[in-house]
Amino acid sequence: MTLEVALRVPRTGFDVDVEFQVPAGSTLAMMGPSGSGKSTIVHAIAGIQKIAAGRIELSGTVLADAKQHRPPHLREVGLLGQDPHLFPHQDALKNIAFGARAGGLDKAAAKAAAAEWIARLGLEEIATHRPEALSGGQRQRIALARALAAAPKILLIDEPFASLDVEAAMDMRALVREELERTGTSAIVVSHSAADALALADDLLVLERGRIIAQGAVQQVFAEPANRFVRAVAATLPAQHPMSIQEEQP
Amino acid sequence: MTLEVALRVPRTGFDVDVEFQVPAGSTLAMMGPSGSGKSTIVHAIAGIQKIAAGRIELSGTVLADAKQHRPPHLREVGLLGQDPHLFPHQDALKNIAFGARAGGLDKAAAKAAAAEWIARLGLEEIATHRPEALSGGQRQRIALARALAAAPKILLIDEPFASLDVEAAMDMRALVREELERTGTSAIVVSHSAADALALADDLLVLERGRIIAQGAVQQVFAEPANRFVRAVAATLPAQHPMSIQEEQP
Amino acid sequence: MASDTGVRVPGFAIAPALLGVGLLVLPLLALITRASWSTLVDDATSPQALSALWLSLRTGVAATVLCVLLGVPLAVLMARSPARIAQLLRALIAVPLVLPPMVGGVALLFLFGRTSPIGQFIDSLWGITLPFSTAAVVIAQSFVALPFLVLSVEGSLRAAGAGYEQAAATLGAGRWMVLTRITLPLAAPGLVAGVILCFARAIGEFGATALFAGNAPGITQTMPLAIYTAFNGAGTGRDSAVALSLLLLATAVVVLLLARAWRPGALK
Amino acid sequence: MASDTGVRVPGFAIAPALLGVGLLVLPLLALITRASWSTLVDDATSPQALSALWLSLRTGVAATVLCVLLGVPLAVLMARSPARIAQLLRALIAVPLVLPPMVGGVALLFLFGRTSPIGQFIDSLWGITLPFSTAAVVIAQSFVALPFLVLSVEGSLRAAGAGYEQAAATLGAGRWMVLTRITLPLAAPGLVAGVILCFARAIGEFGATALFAGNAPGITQTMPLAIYTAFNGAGTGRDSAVALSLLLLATAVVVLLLARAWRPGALK
Amino acid sequence: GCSASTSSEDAAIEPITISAAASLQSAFEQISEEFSAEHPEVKISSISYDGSSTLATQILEGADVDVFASADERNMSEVTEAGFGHEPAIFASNTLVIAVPQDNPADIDSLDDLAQATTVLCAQQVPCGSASRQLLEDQGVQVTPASEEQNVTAVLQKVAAGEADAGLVYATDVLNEENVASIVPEGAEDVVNTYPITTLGENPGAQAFMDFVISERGQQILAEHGFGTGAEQANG
Ligand SMILES: Nc1ncnc2c1ncn2[C@@H]1O[C@H](COP(=O)(O)OP(=O)(O)OP(=O)(O)O)[C@@H](O)[C@H]1O
Ligand SMILES: Nc1ncnc2c1ncn2[C@@H]1O[C@H](COP(=O)(O)OP(=O)(O)OP(=O)(O)O)[C@@H](O)[C@H]1O
Ligand code: MOO
Ligand SMILES: [Mg+2]
Ligand SMILES: [Mg+2]
Repeated sequence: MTLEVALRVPRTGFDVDVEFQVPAGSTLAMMGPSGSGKSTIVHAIAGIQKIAAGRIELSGTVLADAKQHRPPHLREVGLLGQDPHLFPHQDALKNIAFGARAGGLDKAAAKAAAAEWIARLGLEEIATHRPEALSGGQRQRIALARALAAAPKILLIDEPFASLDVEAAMDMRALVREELERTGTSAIVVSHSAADALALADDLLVLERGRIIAQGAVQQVFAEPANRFVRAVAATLPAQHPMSIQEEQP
Repeated sequence: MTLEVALRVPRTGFDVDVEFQVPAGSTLAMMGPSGSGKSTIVHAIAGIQKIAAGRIELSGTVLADAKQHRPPHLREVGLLGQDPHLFPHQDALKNIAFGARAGGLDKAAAKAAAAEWIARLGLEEIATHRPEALSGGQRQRIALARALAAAPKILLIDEPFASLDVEAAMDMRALVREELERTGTSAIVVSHSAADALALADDLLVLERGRIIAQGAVQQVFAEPANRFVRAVAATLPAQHPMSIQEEQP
Repeated sequence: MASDTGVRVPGFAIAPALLGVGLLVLPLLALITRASWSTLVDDATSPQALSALWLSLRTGVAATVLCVLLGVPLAVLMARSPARIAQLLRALIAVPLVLPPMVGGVALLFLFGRTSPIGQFIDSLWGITLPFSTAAVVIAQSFVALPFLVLSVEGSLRAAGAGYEQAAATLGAGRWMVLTRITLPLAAPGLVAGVILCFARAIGEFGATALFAGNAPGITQTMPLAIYTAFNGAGTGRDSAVALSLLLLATAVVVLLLARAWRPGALK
Repeated sequence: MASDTGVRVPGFAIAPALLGVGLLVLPLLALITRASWSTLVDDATSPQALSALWLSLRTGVAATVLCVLLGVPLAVLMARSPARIAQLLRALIAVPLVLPPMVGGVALLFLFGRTSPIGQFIDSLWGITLPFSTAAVVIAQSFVALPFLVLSVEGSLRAAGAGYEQAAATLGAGRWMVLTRITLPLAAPGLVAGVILCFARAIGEFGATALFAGNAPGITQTMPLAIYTAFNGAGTGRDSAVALSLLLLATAVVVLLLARAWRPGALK
Repeated sequence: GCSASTSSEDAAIEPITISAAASLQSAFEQISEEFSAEHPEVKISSISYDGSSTLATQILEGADVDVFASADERNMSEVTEAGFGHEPAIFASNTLVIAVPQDNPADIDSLDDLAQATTVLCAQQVPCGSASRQLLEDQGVQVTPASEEQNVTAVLQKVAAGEADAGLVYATDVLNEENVASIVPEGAEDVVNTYPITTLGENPGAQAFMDFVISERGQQILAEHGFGTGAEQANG
């Protein structure tokens, strides 16, 4: 399931205009200053943003180009958006079960899968809370489980750990990594955290005002910072580097 | 304007039950695992969460106890919630102007103030975007400006930099620090980032399942970690420490 | 955000709100005080009254169901149409509201009557004529009640926005699943309002029914027609019209309060 | 989320939606085809028709304004009340809908008539009697139209939720500012629907007006009353009733399309 | 002797439906009761009471009606001219009275008093309205009505509620109205509204019903409900 992306989307002041690939089974990290176009790109791949030009292809199937627009639910692409949009009328468990059903499980299996996810997250206590009665970090973890439960061929996660504390973020990174490996799913992870990129991704892509300004293996991009932004990100890496290896045995 | 807080709020599985003070003009950082009760506490201080017991007092005025509940707009407390709740029917500029008007400025002055804030944030390009057409980080910065524009006596900000890239986060920390110092406002900053605490706060308070497990000057709490969580947080501090001093000259 | 301290209603809203309630409720109280209590029970429990009430309930429910089946898809369509088209549809749909119901009845007669192509077509197909049948009552009620359902559901769908639907679609949920599990539950408050308006309007319908369906006891004589008939009779007829009205009111209140049971447990 | 790829409407919704539109629009077309074109223009431009139309517009707008002034606060109150109270209020407010308007008119007569305490009080205060006055028309229209406004605005307020209001309050915004700048704009779709329903119902109102306000040309004879009067006359009366109805319809469409101009530019 | 035309008493007769002007309601309730007793073989499936204009429209648009009793000749002729129905017969008549509230607050006792009082009339277009104008014109009285009501019921309601000091209605309408007193004005007997009846289709039961209405007993019942008999009108 190789994802090939070439797209142009006009935004105020600049166009998002990029071209890149995500080879089957690999994970791409996407970084860049706020407003540089990261969410725009993953939205376009997921199908909730039209593209003005280019072509998005998944293993030869065209998902979108300037003329066609395959609807989101027929793309086998799953998205956890920056705003998780947990369904306000469903509790945590039901939100996850919705993902599982949307991914193809029947009612009973979806329910069982949701319960299992809640247990893996250690959130049994708040399983029947509606989103309005969840903490920010709990919401984000439920939404992540919902996206994983839908078992997409390509997983797009937009700032999935932003509201999590250090330990929860480590756990979730490990969980995502485990799932991606187990299922052989490709993924794109949008994040402001160098730790996320190191822990999860094979390749790293850095954007600025809609353009790719650096691209390559994660370590390498950090080792040779292409500009001030990349240098600043690299500087946030914790002292006892490389984290990525520590994190696999939390 | 000393804020004295003693409160109990029942949650599923445990009670949030804390007692602490924020001396006039000082800033308190609040950390703790996801779901430990941080947002609950700032919501109670802001007046959008009732307390079951205790008393919240601002310079001798009782804001809330088990019986009374002063409505939010009469508290002189400003909140930027974890969900920024930008008003969806107003553009970025109007959102900030709303804050300024709510803080007491007249229409023209509020408009001017909003334009000034947009310029300080460097977001002129997207000043007339509605929230749905803003990036996650842009939303968070607009919401922060809106909260600052309201000029509260006590500012509560709940994960205000979570969606920002490293550089934008640095800029915003500097901005908040500058504003708090200029106006002598006290503040509570909820954050998962040790860098935020170091950059902004005098004191640090660490929660776990509704209880305070560590409290004191920021450096000191990190220097003598009270438990595994604090140690993990401290470990994320960047190599070229202390950041807090570097950040003041971005 | 925590929800147990909802922003309270501004105090200055209370006076007009009470005036509003007064405007709606006081006339009913006036009606009750003028009721002739001695004959009230007899009037309200006469076989004809009960048969009219039963017919009203059956046709009212049938019309409401029909309106939901036709109106909810229409509301969804409108809520997701470009502003310009939605605008046009909204005006088009509001138009039957403007029509005095009796004219609506005439229009329905013109459309389905035996002289019309549709009437003749239906006749040749199934050998039935619609007007003056119980089916005609349901059609007349649906004609006047449908706009209420559509417009209030549409308003609510717009307020709920498309973000959650998109999130569901990116998880792989098809259109039916999105509609039934996300869109409609989120629009529940408007749906409830719409169904209440629709049912109430349907069982209160008089003018269109009188013309299109006629006034045959047991077949097309619903409560409002029975009330009208009683009202037109001189003398004590007026008392029994009031009695029948109170019976209809009481029934409507009970139905609307029972409706609580099925209220989708959605957003507060 | 990006909004230029709204989830499309499921295909299977289109058939019932079209049927719904058909149910509402086809009868009107039937009405138009039966119009007697030779006399249509004369009928529709007679001084009496135009004076009734003008009265309808004035009273319809006045009633809508009154309903907004009373109904919006009531809707806000209901939307922020505990579920149980809101439930009760909703049933109470839906009740006048159920009442055949004619009975509503009688109830209004009982309440405001010159023999009633309120009527006598008003008389002693300002020396006026309400029945047979234009004010009575506005009251009758408001009585039947208010529930529509209240219920659909309330539905929309509930859907919008309290999060934004709380955010505004924590910035220091008082209740009035929150109401006018946040609550109502967010409820705009429901407000629009409610105002349309309310205005349409008001200018279509017949039964309550006929009983409470009477049928004096230029003072209380609105379009629906003029239409009924024409319809009740035999022969050509029916043709001119159809002509007047089409005039009313056309006017309503124009007003509703013009209403676009003031539509608060809120949520899509 | 009213069963002259019911020739096929053995054969099962189709039930009949009747459309009758609203003002006939109380009289027709009794007539149909006695008719059913006398003609058990004819089942009356329903009687719809409504404004004559409404009933005429329904018949023109296909209502399956066997007997139509109208409150005026205009609506009747519209039906017969369209080819529905047979030759109609006049079966009843009605004259106008002044209706006043029971306590007669404006001291009305003749048509002349109407000019000064708050008076409501039927609209010109409906039968009772045109009759009212005729009567006032005959008597040379100028009245500006406070309201031109849609039908007699509305006039009566305004008077009964005390909103109007007086109104012109039919004699039959005030018969059982306890809140209203009536005054027979001068010249009322010269302005007579006549009620025609006809059968539609060939249902023998319909003819039997119509015959019963015109019969002596039928006329007697109508008279008990305040109607003038129709026979003399028809003959005269
Ligand atoms: N619907 C829209 N219409 C027009 N412009 C938009 C729309 N949505 C976003 N934008 C603009 O496009 C640019 C890219 O936004 P995008 O959300 O892709 O940024 P991002 O890289 O995800 O940023 P962040 O890290 O802050 O989330 C921003 O300047 C934003 O204001
Ligand atoms: N309205 C509510 N009713 C009941 N329980 C709630 C409600 N809101 C939150 N909770 C629960 O209270 C606990 C504390 O939540 P809170 O939002 O204060 O956590 P937090 O420290 O801010 O976490 P995070 O870092 O994830 O935002 C959580 O377990 C949450 O599920
Ligand atoms: O029976 Mo009528 O409606 O007064 O002509
Ligand atoms: Mg983004
Ligand atoms: Mg929180």
